[in-house]
Amino acid sequence: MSENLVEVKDLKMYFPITKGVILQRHVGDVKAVDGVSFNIKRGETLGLVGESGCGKSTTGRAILQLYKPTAGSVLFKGEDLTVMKGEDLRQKRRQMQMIFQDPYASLNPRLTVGNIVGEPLEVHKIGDSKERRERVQELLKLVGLNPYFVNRYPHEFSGGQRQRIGVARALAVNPEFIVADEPISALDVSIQAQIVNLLEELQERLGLTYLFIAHDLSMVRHISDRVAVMYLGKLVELTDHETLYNNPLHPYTQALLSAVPIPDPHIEDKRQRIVLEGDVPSPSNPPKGCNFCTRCPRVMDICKEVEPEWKDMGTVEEDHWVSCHLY
Amino acid sequence: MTKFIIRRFLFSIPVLFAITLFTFAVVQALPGGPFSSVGEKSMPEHMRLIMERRYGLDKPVYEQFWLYLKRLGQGDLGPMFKLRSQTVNDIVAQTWPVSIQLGVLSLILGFTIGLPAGIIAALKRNSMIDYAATFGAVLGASIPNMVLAPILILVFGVWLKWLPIAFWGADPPFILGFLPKPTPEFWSHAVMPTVSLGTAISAGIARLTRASLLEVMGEDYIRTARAKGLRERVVIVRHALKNAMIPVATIVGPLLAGLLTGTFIVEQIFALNGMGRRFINSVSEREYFLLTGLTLIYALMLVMGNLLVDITYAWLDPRIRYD
Amino acid sequence: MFRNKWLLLAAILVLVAVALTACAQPTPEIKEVVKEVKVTVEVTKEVVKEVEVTKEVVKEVEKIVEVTPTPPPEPVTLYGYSTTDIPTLDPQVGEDVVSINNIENLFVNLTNYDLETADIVPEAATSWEVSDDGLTYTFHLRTDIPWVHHNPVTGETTQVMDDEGNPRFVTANDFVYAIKRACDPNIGSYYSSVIAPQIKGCQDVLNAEDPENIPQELIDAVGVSAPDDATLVIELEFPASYFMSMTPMWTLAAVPQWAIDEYGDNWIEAGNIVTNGRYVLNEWVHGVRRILLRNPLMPADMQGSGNIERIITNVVPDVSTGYALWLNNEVETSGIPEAELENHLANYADETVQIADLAVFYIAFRETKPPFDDPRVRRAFGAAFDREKYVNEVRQGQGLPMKHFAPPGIFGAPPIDEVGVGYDPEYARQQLADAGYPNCEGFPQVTLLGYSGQSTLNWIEFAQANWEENLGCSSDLIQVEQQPFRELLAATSADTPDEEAPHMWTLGWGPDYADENNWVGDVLWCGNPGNRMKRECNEIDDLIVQAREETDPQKRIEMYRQIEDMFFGPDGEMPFFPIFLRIAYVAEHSWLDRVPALFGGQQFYNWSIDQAAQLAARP
Amino acid sequence: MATLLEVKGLTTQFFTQDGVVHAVNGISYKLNEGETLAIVGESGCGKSVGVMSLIKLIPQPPGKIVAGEVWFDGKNLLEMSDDEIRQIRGNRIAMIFQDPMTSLNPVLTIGRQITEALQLHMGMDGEQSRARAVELLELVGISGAQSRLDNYPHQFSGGMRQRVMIAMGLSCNPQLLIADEPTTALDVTIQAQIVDLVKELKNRIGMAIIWITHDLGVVAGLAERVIVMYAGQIVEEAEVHDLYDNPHHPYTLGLLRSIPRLDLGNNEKLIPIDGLPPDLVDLPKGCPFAARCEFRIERCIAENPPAEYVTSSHRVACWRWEHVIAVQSQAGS
Repeated sequence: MSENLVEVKDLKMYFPITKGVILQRHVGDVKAVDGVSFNIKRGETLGLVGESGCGKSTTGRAILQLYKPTAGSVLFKGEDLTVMKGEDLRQKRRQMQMIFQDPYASLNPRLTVGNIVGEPLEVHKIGDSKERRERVQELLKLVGLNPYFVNRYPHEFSGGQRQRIGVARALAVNPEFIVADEPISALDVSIQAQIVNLLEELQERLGLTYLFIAHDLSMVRHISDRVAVMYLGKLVELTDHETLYNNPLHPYTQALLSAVPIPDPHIEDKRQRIVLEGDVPSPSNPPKGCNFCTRCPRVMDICKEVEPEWKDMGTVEEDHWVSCHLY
Repeated sequence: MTKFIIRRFLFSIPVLFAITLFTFAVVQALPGGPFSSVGEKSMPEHMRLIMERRYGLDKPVYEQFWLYLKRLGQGDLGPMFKLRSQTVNDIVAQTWPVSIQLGVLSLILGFTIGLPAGIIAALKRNSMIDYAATFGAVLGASIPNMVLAPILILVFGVWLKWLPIAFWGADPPFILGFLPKPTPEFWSHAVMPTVSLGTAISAGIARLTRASLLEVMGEDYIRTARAKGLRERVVIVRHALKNAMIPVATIVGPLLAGLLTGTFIVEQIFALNGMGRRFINSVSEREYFLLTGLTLIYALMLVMGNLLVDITYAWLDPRIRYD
Repeated sequence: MFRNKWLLLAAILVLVAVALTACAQPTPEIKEVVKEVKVTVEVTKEVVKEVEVTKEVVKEVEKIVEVTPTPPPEPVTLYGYSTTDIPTLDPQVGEDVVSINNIENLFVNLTNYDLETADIVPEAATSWEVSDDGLTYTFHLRTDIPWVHHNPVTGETTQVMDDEGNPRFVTANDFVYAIKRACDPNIGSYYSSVIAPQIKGCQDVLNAEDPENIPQELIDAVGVSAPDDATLVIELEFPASYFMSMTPMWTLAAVPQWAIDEYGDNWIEAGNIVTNGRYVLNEWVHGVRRILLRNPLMPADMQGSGNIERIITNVVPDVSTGYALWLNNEVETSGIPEAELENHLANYADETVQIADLAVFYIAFRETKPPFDDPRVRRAFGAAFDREKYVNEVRQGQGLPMKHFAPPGIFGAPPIDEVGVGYDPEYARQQLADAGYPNCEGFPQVTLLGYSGQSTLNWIEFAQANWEENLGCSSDLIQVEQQPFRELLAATSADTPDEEAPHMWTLGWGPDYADENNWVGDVLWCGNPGNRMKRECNEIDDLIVQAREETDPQKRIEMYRQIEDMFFGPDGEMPFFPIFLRIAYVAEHSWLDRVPALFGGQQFYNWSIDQAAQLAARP
Repeated sequence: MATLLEVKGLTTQFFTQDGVVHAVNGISYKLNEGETLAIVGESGCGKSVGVMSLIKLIPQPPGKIVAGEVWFDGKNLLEMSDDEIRQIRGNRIAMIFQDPMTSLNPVLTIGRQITEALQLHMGMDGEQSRARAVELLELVGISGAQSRLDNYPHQFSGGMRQRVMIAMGLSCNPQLLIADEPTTALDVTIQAQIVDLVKELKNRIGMAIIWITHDLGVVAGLAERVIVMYAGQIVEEAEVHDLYDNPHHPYTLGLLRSIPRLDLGNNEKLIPIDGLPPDLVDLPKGCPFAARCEFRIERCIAENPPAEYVTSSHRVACWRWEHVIAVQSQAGS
């Protein structure tokens, strides 16, 4: 088994809710991430999947210390990022980059592609201006863009090309770890595959480690080595991508898998769906016991009282973590 | 909502306090005091000191401010230095109603012209009507009232002799302390000042209404409404207008602030005994208490105006809840 | 305490005065007033003569009779405007033109200015004597001027009665009270400081250490007394030969002590106020308008030569608006906005008058601040300014070029053009060269502070151009700043250290009374507390002191000519250089017949209006 | 089955500052009563504009329907006056949209928004329409319908809002429901709920549906017939099984190969379609897909292939469709 690059232990990210006429009383929290633990091994892709508002993006940002986590630790190469400050943290950040969802909104329209991709180099004071320029052109080539585009502006590019620019920017400082936050959701179907393939190629060539956040289970399963399923701020299941599909344990995972349509009418005609009732509860007021108890088709009395443990049901070779009273 | 209003009110207290303190400190920091000179001549030192002592101006500013606050707590805005038979309270009671009457009339004018003009321009987009309305709005917004007012006076007062050149057609005492008697004299005197002040407002509102309505007309829910087979008139009145009014409501706050500065000039030109004119004089006359008192009242009016905007906003937009 | 004591004294004296009234035989001037009134409509005019025992009064009644329904006869009304409200109607408090204009018509003064001759003529005082040492002035007062109260609601004007039901007339004690009141520092009027140095003991009261507890001895020592109701004696501190020039001042006007005691600061409000002048206060809407009505109880010979029965004055802060009102015939006179001047002169030449307000403007130097510590530099700058050209080209003729300080009309002022260097570029260049700056070489950067406004900027730019052309001092050397008036006064005050004060500044002086002492004595004398130029005392100052005590008028004139020459002549000190006497074009409708006052407020009671012409023109 | 709708040569263009955008370029198709037709394509392919043109919902200007006929119930909708088409809209042809948040008016209660169509088309009074609105909300699975009528859209979750939209769409028992990407903005579990709901309602009410989507997965389980659009044209049309089993057009094939399948444990690389769709302002002369097509021949660049029926129910617009089939059978074997 390879070493862990990132170890997340009991990570919590609460956003306070305040109330009061003059003095703001702290009356509760939006528990966006509520005690999440997992490891990411060097060179693997960990998929993090869940529905909107489940806290998957917040988890990604909290790992990169873009938010200061409420509790828990994030070990990067064995060092706890949550206790680091200033220059130390800046140095670590160089090794961790992020790719964002919306290639339209995440690129400053007034900067040229060269400025955008070169910005991290400037921030971290890497190289002189000539070296930077060469590096930018190299990066553009790497992500499949014409290096002569350095002086163009984002609006001159299509969505897929813009996401390539976003990838090039993330790669500028030679990171080891990349959090890709829904990098393909905003793209057209035929373009999604281009970006996914690019990410896979880059991983092979540069030995990158990915945390791939998405709501599209089929794409996550395709790209990830292991997949973590998140529901209402908590992980419900974590295992390798084969096991997850073939032997999902958690009722939510099962429902999620069954809800994903399969582009084959023969299969779809015969498929039995587990259709979940109702909506996800509010993260400011999660249910007592298991978070999923309000919608679970196999709910038991204990689920409404006791929070299930996060336990490993796997074999020696393969982890299979689940959080459910059924097991 | 009630809670929100209370909170806004309570929050405005420190703001008002800060404004008072700031004004108080700044005017006192200006060179030359209220008794340092008479016209173009200097007041002898000894007499200046006596007068300053009489009004407590010899004390350190923080102590003066404390005394001022104490008096303020009793509803006393302080004395006048030059108009000794008057107090700041007297001046405010005389001038506040005039400014309010002028301001409210201008706002009403601004909305009654601006809203329909903006709506028609938006609906007849790129037509002659739209161009005319847009041109009018640009013109109205770009002519400062210090230019417009003399033009009005010249044309309607001197040349055509349709309207009185100056003055406000109502004197104190006012009905309920602020309402004018609606005599023909009042209305004829009110026309030109109101137009001077209201033109820019109506131009602003027309432009914003047009832009806002055009944007709303492109929204998905307008498409939904059309997809239901609703008549265009219903689509506009029921679905578009209320949404389009939301951004319009938000500019009423800044509009009020603009209105206040506008009254400075319009009151000056039309010889209206309003707060704006007194405000300007109080700076050059170094009437510290009048200046601070008027600033406080302006600030209070702005706070109230913004509160009104917030209430309107909440009424227009159910998504906004203040609690 | 100050007032109470005097209240008692005044009450006693009023009793005496009432008793004496019967015996008093003032010699009234009998003046026939027959005015021709030109009316285009049918007019019948009746003139009724009323004859009383001691005086003959001509009363003129006009009746306009029209064939069709008779409108109620409108009182002859003077419509006017002022750019500010009246701050006060209290004679001792009044400091500004607008207040003084009203006070002049609501109260009588000790004496009056004759506007035509600039002489001091009788008003409350019918005659006066000066003691040989020049220290005691005795005024003989008339005793038939009633104190009146006007009821704004009923429109009635009645004579005020005292506690015993006797009608009140103005007495010498009312003047005693008023003058002592003028010495009270708590009144806080600038004009207290103008009159105090001359009146014996007055300055001591004014300078009292503790203004809230002025020792009674000090008050008693003020040299004003009333031996009887009709006699007022004023003793002077020194033989101030110009004192008579001060007697028409409003500051010395009698005021009703009992009303002041009753109402305090509010005694001047309509309904409260008690007056003794030609008009009464009918309405005063603060910040909006005031209305004066003829006082029907005024002795006939004091009514004045005018026919105006009502004066309506609105507050119009903006001169452009006021001018529009004038164009509309809604006011009788108006200033002319600068932008309209050319147009106005072209269209209304016959309805334009020129009025000099005797204000002289100058550019001053701080004498302690190099390079202006050298009088040659000051002379150079002064002589390089082309006053004639400035007045004609920049001010469109609204001014009279000045080479010396005091303008014509002031007692002791040298004739125009006889004293002072004025504009002389050759002389200016020479002076600057002598000072070590030939062609301005090596001249340091200096500052010039002007008051805010375009006209001052024009003025300064003209000066810069002159200095560049005539002295070779590039305008870059003159750093110009403009500030509001109060800031300018503060920046140039004698207390302001040299480093912070500008080298030069623009200022003007308008007289308080018509004597040279108010010019060179009150502005330039080194003993002034407000010595902005920071002059050091020298022989000129000795001469100033000498001149103010010289009783021979002819000698005084000689001395002032010498003083002006020592300041502004070829070898003059030149603490500032005078530039022009302000003359303003004023729009004035032809139906108004008036002589504008230079001192002491406008005498509306001497103004007349051709009402028919006025009403025909009014909208 | 009777034909409900027939579209002939529909061409819609937008006249913008950048030039004429050829959004829909002469598309023709039929829809039978009670049938579910899916129109699939990527963003900008003209699928939304195509259906909105049917009931003249595109903003005019800048849009303009420049050619075509839309026969519905014996009448050409495109020749109808504004008043006449309003009688059809929301009544016999209803439409639901992609984003349920922006498609509902935020400042009106949902009761108001549902009842207005009922009052307009069904002549109901306030009370009747409210009662019917409650029925409709219950029909789409919103509990406590009575009290929720007075709620505003923001008080509903995304899935619930789309149910409200559907309730509004169904309010006048339409013969045709046009659903423009109704599940795209929703989570998968909610998407499954909505798809199930629509299927169930269709069985109950029997209306025809045109379902527009870019998601080939949703189509597979929902539609009877599928039209694939590219650059404003129909490139392929077939019965749903036929299309997935035997795609004739390289674009259809490319779409299917570029998406990962959850059920297949393939760790193979996805096969993306290289390049970008053409600029609709400046369409190429030949086949619009030619630039990205691996089967491209010279004719493709010179000449745009018409959509022709190769079987009775399968048509394709490709010069090389036979070659496409051949390559697939080789790969499959």
